Amino acid sequence: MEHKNNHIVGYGTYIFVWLTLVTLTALTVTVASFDLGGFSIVVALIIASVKALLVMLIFMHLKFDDKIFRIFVAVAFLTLMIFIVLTFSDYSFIR
Amino acid sequence: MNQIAETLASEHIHRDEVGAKIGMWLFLFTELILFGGMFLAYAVYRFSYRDYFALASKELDVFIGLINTLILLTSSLTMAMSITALRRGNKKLSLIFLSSTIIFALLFLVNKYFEWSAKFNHGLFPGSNDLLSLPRGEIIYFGLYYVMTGLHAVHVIIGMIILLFMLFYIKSNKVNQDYYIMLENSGLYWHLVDIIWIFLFPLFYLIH
Amino acid sequence: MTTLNVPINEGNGNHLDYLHSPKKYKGILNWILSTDHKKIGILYLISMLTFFSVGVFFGFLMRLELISPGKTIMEPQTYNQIFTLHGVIMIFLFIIPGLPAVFGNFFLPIMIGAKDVAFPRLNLFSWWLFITGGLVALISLFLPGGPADTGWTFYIPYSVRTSTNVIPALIGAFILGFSSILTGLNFITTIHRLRAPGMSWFKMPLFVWSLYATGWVQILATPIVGITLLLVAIERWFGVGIFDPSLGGDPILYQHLFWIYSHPAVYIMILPAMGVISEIIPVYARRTIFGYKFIAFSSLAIALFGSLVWAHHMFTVGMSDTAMWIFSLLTFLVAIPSAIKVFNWVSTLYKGSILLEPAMLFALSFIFNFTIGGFTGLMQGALALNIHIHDTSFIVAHFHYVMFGGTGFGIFAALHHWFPKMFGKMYNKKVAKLSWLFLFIGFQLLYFPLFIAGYLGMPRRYYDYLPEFHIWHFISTIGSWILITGLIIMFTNLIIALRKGAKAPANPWGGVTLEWSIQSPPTHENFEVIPVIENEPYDYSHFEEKEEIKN
Amino acid sequence: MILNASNFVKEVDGVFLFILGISLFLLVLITVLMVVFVIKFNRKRNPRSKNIKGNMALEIIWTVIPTLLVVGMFYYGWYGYKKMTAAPKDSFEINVTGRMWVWEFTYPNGRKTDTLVVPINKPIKLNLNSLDVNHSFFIPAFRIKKDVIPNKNNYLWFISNEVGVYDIACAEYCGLRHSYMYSKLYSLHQNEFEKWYGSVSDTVSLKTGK
Repeated sequence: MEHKNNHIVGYGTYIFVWLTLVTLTALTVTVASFDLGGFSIVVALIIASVKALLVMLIFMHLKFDDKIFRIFVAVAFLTLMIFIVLTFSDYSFIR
Repeated sequence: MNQIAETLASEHIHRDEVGAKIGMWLFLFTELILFGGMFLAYAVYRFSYRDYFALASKELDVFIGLINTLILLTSSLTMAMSITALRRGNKKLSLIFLSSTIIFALLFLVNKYFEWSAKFNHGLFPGSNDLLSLPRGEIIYFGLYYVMTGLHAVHVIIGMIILLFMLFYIKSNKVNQDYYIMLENSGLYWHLVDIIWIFLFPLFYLIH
Repeated sequence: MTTLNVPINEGNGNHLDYLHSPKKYKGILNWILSTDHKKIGILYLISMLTFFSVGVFFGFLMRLELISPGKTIMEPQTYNQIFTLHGVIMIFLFIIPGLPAVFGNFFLPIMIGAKDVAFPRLNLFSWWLFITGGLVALISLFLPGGPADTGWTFYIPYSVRTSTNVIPALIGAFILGFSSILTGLNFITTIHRLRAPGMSWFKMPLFVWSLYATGWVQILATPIVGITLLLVAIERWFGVGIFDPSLGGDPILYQHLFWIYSHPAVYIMILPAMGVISEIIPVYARRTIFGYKFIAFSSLAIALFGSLVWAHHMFTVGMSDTAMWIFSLLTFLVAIPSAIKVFNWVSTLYKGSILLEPAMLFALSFIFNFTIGGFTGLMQGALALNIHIHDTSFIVAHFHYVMFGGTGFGIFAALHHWFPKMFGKMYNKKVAKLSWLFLFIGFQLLYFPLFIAGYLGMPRRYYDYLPEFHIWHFISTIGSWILITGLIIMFTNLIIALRKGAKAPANPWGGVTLEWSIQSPPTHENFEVIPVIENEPYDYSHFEEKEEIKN
Repeated sequence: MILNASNFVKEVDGVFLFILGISLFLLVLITVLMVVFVIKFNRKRNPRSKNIKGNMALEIIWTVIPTLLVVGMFYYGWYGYKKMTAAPKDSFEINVTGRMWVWEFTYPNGRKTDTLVVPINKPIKLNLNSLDVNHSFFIPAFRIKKDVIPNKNNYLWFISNEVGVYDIACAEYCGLRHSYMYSKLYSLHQNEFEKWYGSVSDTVSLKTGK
């Protein structure tokens, strides 16, 4: 896992990502004004996850870094997901 | 590897940069899980108090939240560009980008201050009679709101302090084109603060 | 004493050891400002043992109170505060840092052929956090109202109602959590980046593997309890509604969040001890370990499964049936990697050439105690049975069999195994064995009766009890006296050795991992020349040839 | 100790003995092996060790057998527990309120007591409620326990099989007088119970138990 971080991300890429993020923000606010019932939280979380992923991959250079970093991040998020899912094995099925 | 170990032991030259980055990411995981615990609490309470959460969130101003989201996104942009500028050897541009990041952080906090003080003027602060007279689900909503956005604001402040240090380090050439890992790591921290806000915004401001 | 059997990596002649190497500061500053991983390890050792003696003292007082029904020496309030302090001190200040921060700090870099950990200054900072957290937690002893009386679990809503000083304990535990996280972070980075040339993942000693698994648990689980305790503190301070049921909060949610960390925490405590046992048995059996990869992977498996079983502390709170069976099943699955470890250790004795040195005695009794602790753990995993024994002294006994009989004995084993390397002095082995005998017998007498009392219906955290439980508590208290005698003999022996012990050779026990290839005590830099690793970690085939030549 | 005091005793003790049996066998096996190896392969007797790196067959055996054993234990425990959750519909319901540091029992006819009186051979369902902090309702002789938590409606049920007096304890730490939060359970014959239940005064003789 030697380091080959010679990749310098250009300003253009960053600005493009930023524009996408702003668009997604506008989207999530717009969607929130409709009543989608139980779906509104799902949509909001999906949009937020896409935004977070963009920030991590481009702004935080995960896309260009060594693979080990992507594995680490996956492990961390997976752990958090498991904590949440297992906790809800109690709450979702409670009488 | 051998060389890395030797340079590390002789303390003055540059450290192992990949190592530093691994360390930083591991630290970010603890921050992530720290907020994760609160998101878990949020999820459980939203599950049990769905309607109350929707009702209570009407008290928040979506516009302020939106402005703050845009401010943080833009600050992330300038942060990332500051690193690129430094690595391309443009110290001055890097300093400009970094300063604007800090100014955005400050704007975020000013905005937050006005938002919170408006709530306080409405009597909606922890332990107030107005708050305690609300239904239990709304008390919990505001409890989580204050704790989560408050702790996020603390992180913004810490981030600002770190970035101020970076400003001085770049000025004094301690952080430079060849040794930029400290700026990169500070950037990672700053982006994490942004990511947390990306989730806080819809979860508190955009509920129906 | 065994002759040296591994080439000594001493470079060209005698070098000053780390205790005497040139110093930047004088006196105590030379220690508390040092970034040398070995000195930090010793700092942790001293502070941890200090806290341990305080914890033992509180434990002694509790047992004395329980020697007979009714009031013996203290009021119920005092008793409640003492068992809380005993728990907080032993858990956060003794067992969690016990092996990783002391022996991990000292030996992890040496075992992988590095000169220090990845972030030496962060390492020192962790120790400072540890001391700060410990002092903050203990400061409540001197505040009006006295220390917390909530038990170390700080269950809501009692912890927001009681008038004692809960906040210092909460903040203390929060700080200690971060100390533990930073240690784990440091170790993982060290293991990823600083292994000597040739030290591939499967040539790492098993202690290093266990610390790697522990590190991940420290990083990914500790923040949860950090934030939870912080939230309780904020709730007490500002009256923010988070967990308090009178504000709409959910006490069960608190328990989930608390145990999401605090169950994996027991694996933070036991995994490094398992690593120590995996180091010790091959050395005194003088043969390679049985099933290296299985032991290594079982550490990761324990870390993984151990993080998914927290709600088995909550089988009586009224969870959904789905959660009940999921957590029960997962709990049973943790037993499998633990069983694999035990079987492999016992097999390592087979056809060995065994010498019962003190460290080996502690290691073998670890296996015995841990097996009892593990089996009684299975009993608690079974739902129907858990309902009966939950929150009784059965749990107290189980917990102490794993944590004291397991990790505690593991710490004593490590202490006796590595003492000559750390300080360059030999201790009196006969006295050490005597202390082991006292500790072993005292331990069984102290905790085994609590299993019986627990099954008969003796609830835990009781200041007073029904007369029918008298006999079990009486035996238990007698056991505590024998145990403490053993502790006094052991520590006196080691302290005498520090002052008057004979000089220890580089490799007194005939170990083949890297720490035995350098002088005792090690030099500041550990290795004059960074070693290149070719052999597997417990390769004794090489060793036999040498002996043959000599004979 | 009264064996078979409630309908759950046999199940719980059964699981206990099942796991205890397996555990004892394995504990003895491991301990004997350790002792034998230590004696037989002592350095004096066996100065040269043999390096055995592992044995795949053995590893598989001692992974698979424990897996089967623990899955068996899991099932046995789950099976016993299932019964504890399903209170029969015709249960006699009594409300239990826990507060620092007493239990209070409220009967369907409005009668309040500080000791629990129940008829034998009839399913009893206890609805548990706390007024302050967490408690835990524990009848050791019946092998049942359930936490009593504010804002949460927990219950437990049982059938008392034998006439007698049993202890009720609080098993969740609840403060100063936690260890004194004991009460009694009186199991009476159906007709004795009817007599008690129907009478207005609380002073009915409860000595019929034991």
